[in-house]
Parts: sequence; C-alpha cells; structure tokens
Amino acid sequence: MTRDELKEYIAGHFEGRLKPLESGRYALLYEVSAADLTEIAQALRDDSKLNLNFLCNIAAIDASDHFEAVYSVASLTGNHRLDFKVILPHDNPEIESTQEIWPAANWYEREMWELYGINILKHDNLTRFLLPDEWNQGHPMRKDWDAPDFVRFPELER
Amino acid sequence: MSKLKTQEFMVNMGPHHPSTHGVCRLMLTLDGEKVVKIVPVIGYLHRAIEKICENRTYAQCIPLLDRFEYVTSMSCEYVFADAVEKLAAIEVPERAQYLRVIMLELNRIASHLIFFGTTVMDIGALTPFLYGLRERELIMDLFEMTCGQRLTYNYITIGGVSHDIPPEFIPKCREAVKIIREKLKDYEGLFNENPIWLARTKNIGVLSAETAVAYGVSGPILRASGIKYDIRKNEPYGIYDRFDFNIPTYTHGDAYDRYMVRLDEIRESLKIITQALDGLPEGDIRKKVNPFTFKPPAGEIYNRIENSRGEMGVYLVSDGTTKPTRLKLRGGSYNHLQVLPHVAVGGLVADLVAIFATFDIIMPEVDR
Amino acid sequence: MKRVLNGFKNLIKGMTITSKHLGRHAVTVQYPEERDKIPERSRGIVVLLSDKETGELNCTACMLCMRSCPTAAIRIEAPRGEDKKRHLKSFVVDHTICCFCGLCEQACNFSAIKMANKYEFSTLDKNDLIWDMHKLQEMGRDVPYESKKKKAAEKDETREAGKPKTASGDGEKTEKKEDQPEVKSDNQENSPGEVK
Amino acid sequence: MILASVELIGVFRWLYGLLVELGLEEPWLSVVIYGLLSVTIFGVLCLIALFLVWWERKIAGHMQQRFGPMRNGWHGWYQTVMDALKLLQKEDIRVDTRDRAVFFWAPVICFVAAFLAYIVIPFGDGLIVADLNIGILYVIAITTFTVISLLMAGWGSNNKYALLGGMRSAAQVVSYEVPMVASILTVIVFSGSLSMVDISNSQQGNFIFNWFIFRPPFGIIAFLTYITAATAEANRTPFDIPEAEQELVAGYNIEYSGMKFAMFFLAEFVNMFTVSAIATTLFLGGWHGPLLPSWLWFIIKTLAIVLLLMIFRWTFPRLRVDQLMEFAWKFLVPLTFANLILAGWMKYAGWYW
Repeated sequence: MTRDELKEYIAGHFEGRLKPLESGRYALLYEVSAADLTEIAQALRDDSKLNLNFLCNIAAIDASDHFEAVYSVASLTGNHRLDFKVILPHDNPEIESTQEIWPAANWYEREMWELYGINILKHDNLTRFLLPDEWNQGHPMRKDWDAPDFVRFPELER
Repeated sequence: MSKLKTQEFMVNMGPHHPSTHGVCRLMLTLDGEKVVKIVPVIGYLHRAIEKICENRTYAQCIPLLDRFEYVTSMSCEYVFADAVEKLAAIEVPERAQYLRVIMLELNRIASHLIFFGTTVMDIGALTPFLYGLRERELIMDLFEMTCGQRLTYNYITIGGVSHDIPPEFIPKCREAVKIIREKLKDYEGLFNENPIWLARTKNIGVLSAETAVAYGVSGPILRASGIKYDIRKNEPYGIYDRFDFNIPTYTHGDAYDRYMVRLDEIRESLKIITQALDGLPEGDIRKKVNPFTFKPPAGEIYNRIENSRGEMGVYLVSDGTTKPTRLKLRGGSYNHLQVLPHVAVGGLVADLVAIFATFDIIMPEVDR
Repeated sequence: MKRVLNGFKNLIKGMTITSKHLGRHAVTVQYPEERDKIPERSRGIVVLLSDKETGELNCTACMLCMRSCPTAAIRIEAPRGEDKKRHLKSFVVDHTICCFCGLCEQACNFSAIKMANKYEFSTLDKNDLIWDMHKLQEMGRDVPYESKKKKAAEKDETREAGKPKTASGDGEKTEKKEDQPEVKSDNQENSPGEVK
Repeated sequence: MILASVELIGVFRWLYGLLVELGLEEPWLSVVIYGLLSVTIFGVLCLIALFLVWWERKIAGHMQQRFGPMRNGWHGWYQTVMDALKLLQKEDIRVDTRDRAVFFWAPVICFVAAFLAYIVIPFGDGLIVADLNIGILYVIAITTFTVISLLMAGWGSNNKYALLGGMRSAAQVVSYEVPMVASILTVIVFSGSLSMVDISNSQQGNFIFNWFIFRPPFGIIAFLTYITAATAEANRTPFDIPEAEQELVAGYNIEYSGMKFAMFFLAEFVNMFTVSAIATTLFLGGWHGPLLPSWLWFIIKTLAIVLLLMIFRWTFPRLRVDQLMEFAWKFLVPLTFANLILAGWMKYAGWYW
C-alpha cells in the first residue's frame, strides 16, 4: 500500500480512533488514546488489509510536560509502515502492555518502564535489566534527571 | 528399581565467556547438558548513548553513534544522517549517495566476514576465523585509506560524506572485490558440505517464520526463516532502488540456513559494490552544513535501514534546536536476543553456542 | 555408504584447503621491526601544525575545535590581549578521553589542528597522555599538510559578523560569543540548517 | 634377574657392565639402572612435548597465515621452554572450595599416566625399556588412566564447567576405548602377538608394503578408525568436547594454574605423541624402513601422524556430545567389529597370509 492509500484506508476504517498528526513527507503518524491502545493495536494487526504484524520499535519520549510512547509498526506483506503515539500524563504514567499482540514489545516496554518510569500494566516480567539490579536513583532517561557525578564544562555549553 | 534422584543446576554463561560475543550473560538452567531455561541478562555494556546524544549537537552525535554498533559503524552513521536529512529536507549530492552505498556494502561484507569467522570458531574450527579476518582487513584498509579510521569512521556526515575517496581507492576496491569473491569458494569448500558442520548446524535452533515475525526478528535471520523481506528492496532508502541484486532466502530457519544466507549476502553485496563503482559520478561529496548551528525543523521521524544484523532504526525527535530532543536507537540484536530463549531451550549447551553464534548478536547494539 | 564416502571426501577437501595455506607466506607483519604503511589520512594522535616558514603555530585561538569536540578533550585558554585579539596561552589535548573522531580537524579553518597518522603514543603513566601546547607543536612539526589559510584569508574579506544563536551566561562565554560568528559565517550561506 | 630378561641399549648396556664390575648387586642394580632409564625417558619426552607444543603453534600459525612464535631464538624455537619456565614459577591459584586431595592428585595422575605408556614403545631397533609380552594391552590399560585424572580434576575444582568437562571426558574416553581396542585387535590378528616388538617385526621387509596399513581393506579401515578413536582419546578437535573452550571455557582444567596447568598441558601433548607412536608401531611398521636409521624412521612416521592430527585440529569444527557418542556407538563400533571379524575369518581361511 502506498502512503496515500494507507492514509485513506485508515481514515475510512479507524475514523476518530487514530487521529492523524503532522508528519512531513514520511511515514504516517497518528495519535491513540491510552485507553483503547490495545484494542487498536489488535485491530491494526488483525486487519487483513493492513496486517501490521511487525513491531519495529517502541520509543518513549519525555516532552517535559507529558510522556509519549511511539509505536512504529510495519507490515511484512504489504510494504507499508506507520507510527502511532500515545500521550501520557507526567504524573503517574500508565500504559497497557501490547505484548499479547506483538511479543517483541516485551523488552521495549520493560526498557520504557525502567528508564522512563512509565508503568506497564499486565506485563509479565517487569524487572531491571539495563540498569544495575540495586538501582534506586530514579529514571535516568527523564529530562529532569541528571547524573550525580556528571562533569560539565560550562564554557562548552551552548 | 528406584529412580536416581537428579537435580537441575544453574550455570552463568557470561558476562565473560568465550562465545557470548561481548558481555552478554545468559543464566542457564541445565538438566545435565540439556538447556531447560535461559534468562538473558543484559546491560553490561550500557553506555547511555541515547542520553548523551540529547546533550550533543547533531554533528557530535555521529562519532557517538559509531559506538552504537561498532561492527557496522557505517550503517549507524547512515541511519542517523539519513533521518536528519529527511527531517531537514537536505538533498544529498549524487556522488555522496554512491559513496555511501559503497561504504555501507563494504561494511556489510566486513560484518558478515566477522560473522563467518566467529561462528565457525564458536563451533570449533579455529583456522577459518583468521581467514575471515584476513579478508576483512582488505576492507578495513579501504576505510582507513578513505576516512582515516578502521572501526569508528565518522565518515557519513549530515549532508554527505566527510572525505572524498583517494584516487587509488577504486582499483584497490575492485581488487578486494575480486579477492573476496575468490576466497568465498574456500569458505564454501571448508564448510558447506563438511559432515561435522552439517551435523552441528542442520536442524539446530529452528526459528519458525511466525515466531520470527512476532518477535520482530529481522535481517538475515528472518530471511533464513523463509520470509523474503529486505528493507533495501521493500522500502528502498538512498539509491538502493537503482541496483540490481537478489535477496537470498532459505526456508528451514535453522543454523545452517542462517549461515548460508549471510554467505550469499556477501555475494550480493559484492554485486552492488561493482555496480556502484561503475556508476560513480563526479561532483560534490557533501552539502555544506554548519556543524555548530545546524538546526533541523521541529518534527519526528522513524528511519530504518537494513543492517547486516537486521533492521536498524532511529526514532529522532527534533524541537528545532541544535540538539536532538530524543534519539531512540533500535538494533536488530535487541529482538534477536529476546527470541533466543524460545529457540534454544530444549537443546544442548553446544547447540546454544551454535544458535547464539548464528544469530550474530553483538552486545553494544543491545545495551546501547 | 555413499553418505559416508561423500562426507569423507569433504573432510579431505577441507583439510586440503587448510594445508594449502601451510606453504603460503604470512599476511601479518612482525610489528616493531616491520610496519604496515599507514595511509596519509589515518587518524592517530592530535597535533598542532606550525607555519612552515616562521615555525609559529597556525592556531588563531578561535575555539572552534574545542567547541566541536564531543568529549571535551580539547581545552584552550586564550585571553584577549590589548589589541583585542586572542592570544593562545595554553592548548591542552587529553588523549585519554579523545575519541579520534576528527571533528576538530574538520572544524578548523586555519589548518592548525590535525590528526596525524602517528599511532605510537603509549606510556606507563596516564598523565603523560595529557599533552600541552609545546608537545603538540613538536609532534606536529613533521606532519605534512595543505594550508587552508589562503582560502580562509579570501573569505576574510566577505566576513560579516552575525549574531550568535545561543544564549550564554557568564563572562567567559560572552567573550567567546563575539568570536564565534567570525568563523561561523563562513559556512552559513549555504547552510540548510537555517531552514525553518 | 629382572634385567636379564630386558634388552638394554647402548650406554645402559655399558653402564650395566660398569656397575657389575663395581660389585653392585641385585636389587640395587635394577634400581639404579631403571632409575636412570626413567629419568632419561622422562627428559626426552618432556623435550618432545615441548617441541610438539612449539610445532603445533607454528603449524597453526602458518595455516592461518601468521608467523606463530618468532621471538625466542630462530623462529621462536625455545619459546615453549620459556613458557614452561614461566608456568613453573607462577603463583598456584587454588579455589577455597576445592576438594583438596582430589584437586592436588589429578594433574599428577594425568602426568604420570601419560609417561607410563612409554615403557613398551619401541623407539628403534632395541630402543625399548621393557619388551613386555602383553605390551599393547599394557598401553591400553595405562592410557585409560588419563580419564580418571580428568574426572578428578572436574570434580575437585568444584566448578560447574569443570564438572561438565570431566563428565564429558569420562563418557567420551570410555566410548572411544571400544572402537580403539577393536581396531588394535585387528592388528593383533594380523601379527599374532601382543608384544610391540613382535608386532613391529612382523611388518618387516618388502620395502614398505608389509606394513599393516597396506593390507586392504582391513588394514586401512583399522588405521582410519584407530586414528579417529585416538583423536578422541587425546581429546583433540574435532573430539575435544571435554575442554571445548567455546562451550565450557576450558573444561576440566578451568581452575588450574601455574605448574598444575602445565602438567595437564604437557600430558596432553605427550598423549598425542603416545597415540601417534602406537599408530606407527601398529600400522606403519614401527621402526622398520629402508635406508635411514631405525629411530629416525620411527620419529618421522610418528611426527607425520602428529601432523595429521594437527591438521585435523585446526580444520574441523567440533562435534556435539550426543553426536560424538552416536558416532562412536552407531558407526565406529559396528565398523571396527565387522572389520575385526572379517579379518579374523580371512586369516583363519588363510586367504591373505
């Protein structure tokens, strides 16, 4: 499916549930509400025309006042790809696990939980794996986190 | 007769074990020699590249990204530079495009040669490891001649490439292509029908197509499982749509197929390099971009390319300043390590080694 | 039976391939006695280049290399003299944290800093790897280079002071701020980074 | 009295005469002579083992288009001597949780067992310590001692990798003992004797075509199966699973360091020389050969087999544990026994000889 066909198809079938965001000339970007994430993810994967069966990546973003979780999914049969993001509040962010739909999500979500402190509901194995086991200094990828022993060179700041 | 009481026991394979390339640690539960459970423990090579990149300008990110997946540094640079160029709508000069393709494919071959060497070494044959590295040396020399480094190149910059190739590059590259093509016959003679090799790899670690897709497995491993998917063909980036090459695909998804796919890919890459050398135009090698003040417009993009280990991607968020807001790196090995327990459980320790080797997992890509 | 014979044949085939290499000469070299030729572009140590005639450093203390360094391995001290120009007081390169990316060389407009193709600089003491100006100059004496100075001088004419983009706080930064646009503007005409 | 039955060689024969003249009597005479003899054999074998280590490194280097050791002397000829000296003076690191006695005795047993086999190996015409009439049986019995030491090392180290290595080696050596003995028995059928000297002598004459390897098809099959089993006995690739470095890191000797490690290491190479020497005696006519002196023939033949084992090691991948067992029991054992029975029947029928 080409980009335009995909856009049309999604506008037709997922009206209102996938809100299109500005994405320039490249892959389509949509917004999904956190409540119906799993439902939409399931629909995107099982839709015979879309068949988005391949999870490329889940990226968490700290946008200072809120968190975003961006899911990049692709179809191996249809040669198309899209991204959709879930916007989460900065206080107590919670998101439902998609590992039932794409098993690959397991580690990406674990990483999100560990580095950003986004709580993953219904995840089967939320344990530390990138950070040391005894880590208790918060979530290092958040923007307000600074390494305790990080040496700065003020004259190099720009 | 009463049954003998047996007990499972735990073995830590890694973080410094000869066959867990780098610092991967696998917590194995063994029943005798049989693997009952595998828990991968990662993070020993976590260098917080993503966090550091948030405090660097776009030009300064590139040397850091070289360390993301240091076996094929060129593709790390490429995937980032390409993403930034897409965001900022920079047209890369034609010559730079060709040079990028040549370098990417040379690097893919170098990576596959390392794969060949380490895999056969993990399975026990020590000499061919050196043969693989010997041919890789030709490619490293080409890189050093062009950009001055052998491993962390900092060659592909935003807007083009940093150096033009020296005049002696093209004849030397053609010679290297010829040599590697010939040496491939040696490799095949050594292993393709060697009964010991067949016994060690045929029907070992079978990864079904469904599992592979579900776990986001990509690259040669996915193609060994029978799915003909290559981002170079299916979603062409750069100028890959101009070259004529095949996607080698096998059907069984066992260790032998994973090995064969990569050997075949070396051939295809050689083909691409020959075509690119033939078609190399004259002209500029880079669009001038000021490394200090370069600001892509605000926006976000997920860019992905086909790396020697599968899909390599970046999720880049720019807010219009000189530094990226978020740079999420995605490496193929991350998913491959995730699927490893599903493939290797039930086999022997020796099989685990063969599977780990043919998955070609390298840890910097997992830990970042 | 056929399988056994075939397997046997292939084992022999493998052995011939390895035995064939027994007679060939080694591709490696005996390192301290013989060395591979290192390409001109190879990025080894960081050196400072001096003018061929006068023997003085090419560096104009524009601080670009320091700012381009991703690991902050370069430290320059260059207070302003009475003639309002910067005078190089110290130039220190910490080779322990240098990542040999070559960005400083690319940033320099006066061919003052270069990554030479020398690679033997191991010492027993880590502190010996922090090189000061004189050491860097000595190491750079015999390094051949192509001068960008002439090119830079031509651009000097058209130079125009633009406003620096970044906000800065303390006094030292303000000093630098005045200096930055000089060189920055060199590339700015065709910089697509300005696309908004 | 004991000595009377033993053929003594050159300098020892002279020494014997000297001691008798000096009035030394039994049993002291035997003690002195045998003591000197063992020290000589021990020294020679240590030198051979050191030479083999160096040679293997050179062969591996050249095969991989490297140089191998080059620094000490011409092409590094005394590199391994220096290595051995270094290992001897290194600190002996021991694990606290080891089984003390077992940990200590394992390398000693391995080392001693490796050397004991040389009592009956004829290095040349008359160059043999004791021509036992059960020579080959003795060798089989002694070389099997190695497996006990490996098992002890695996257990004593109190390390999981070492234990796995020890277990693997026990399973492997016991399995490969069977085809090895069966192929040796074929030779015994040919020669009709268990004595190493008699076996050698029965291959004498007719240029080189009286060697047992040239008795098709049984001789050549027995030779190939013997070489295969011997590679497994000597724990070398493709059968080096007890110390498979990519799986078990170093297997049974993972916790050993310094001199104890050196003992394992040298014993391994002595074992390799043993199996090659036995192959020479059994299949390649021992010391017999035209023109050259007998000891030189023996050394040349043995080193040729060692070279073959080295090419094996540096070319082939390693087999898996279960495949190894399968290969031994499902392929080698039936083959060698069929070979043995047919050879015996042929001999009985008097068709060949």
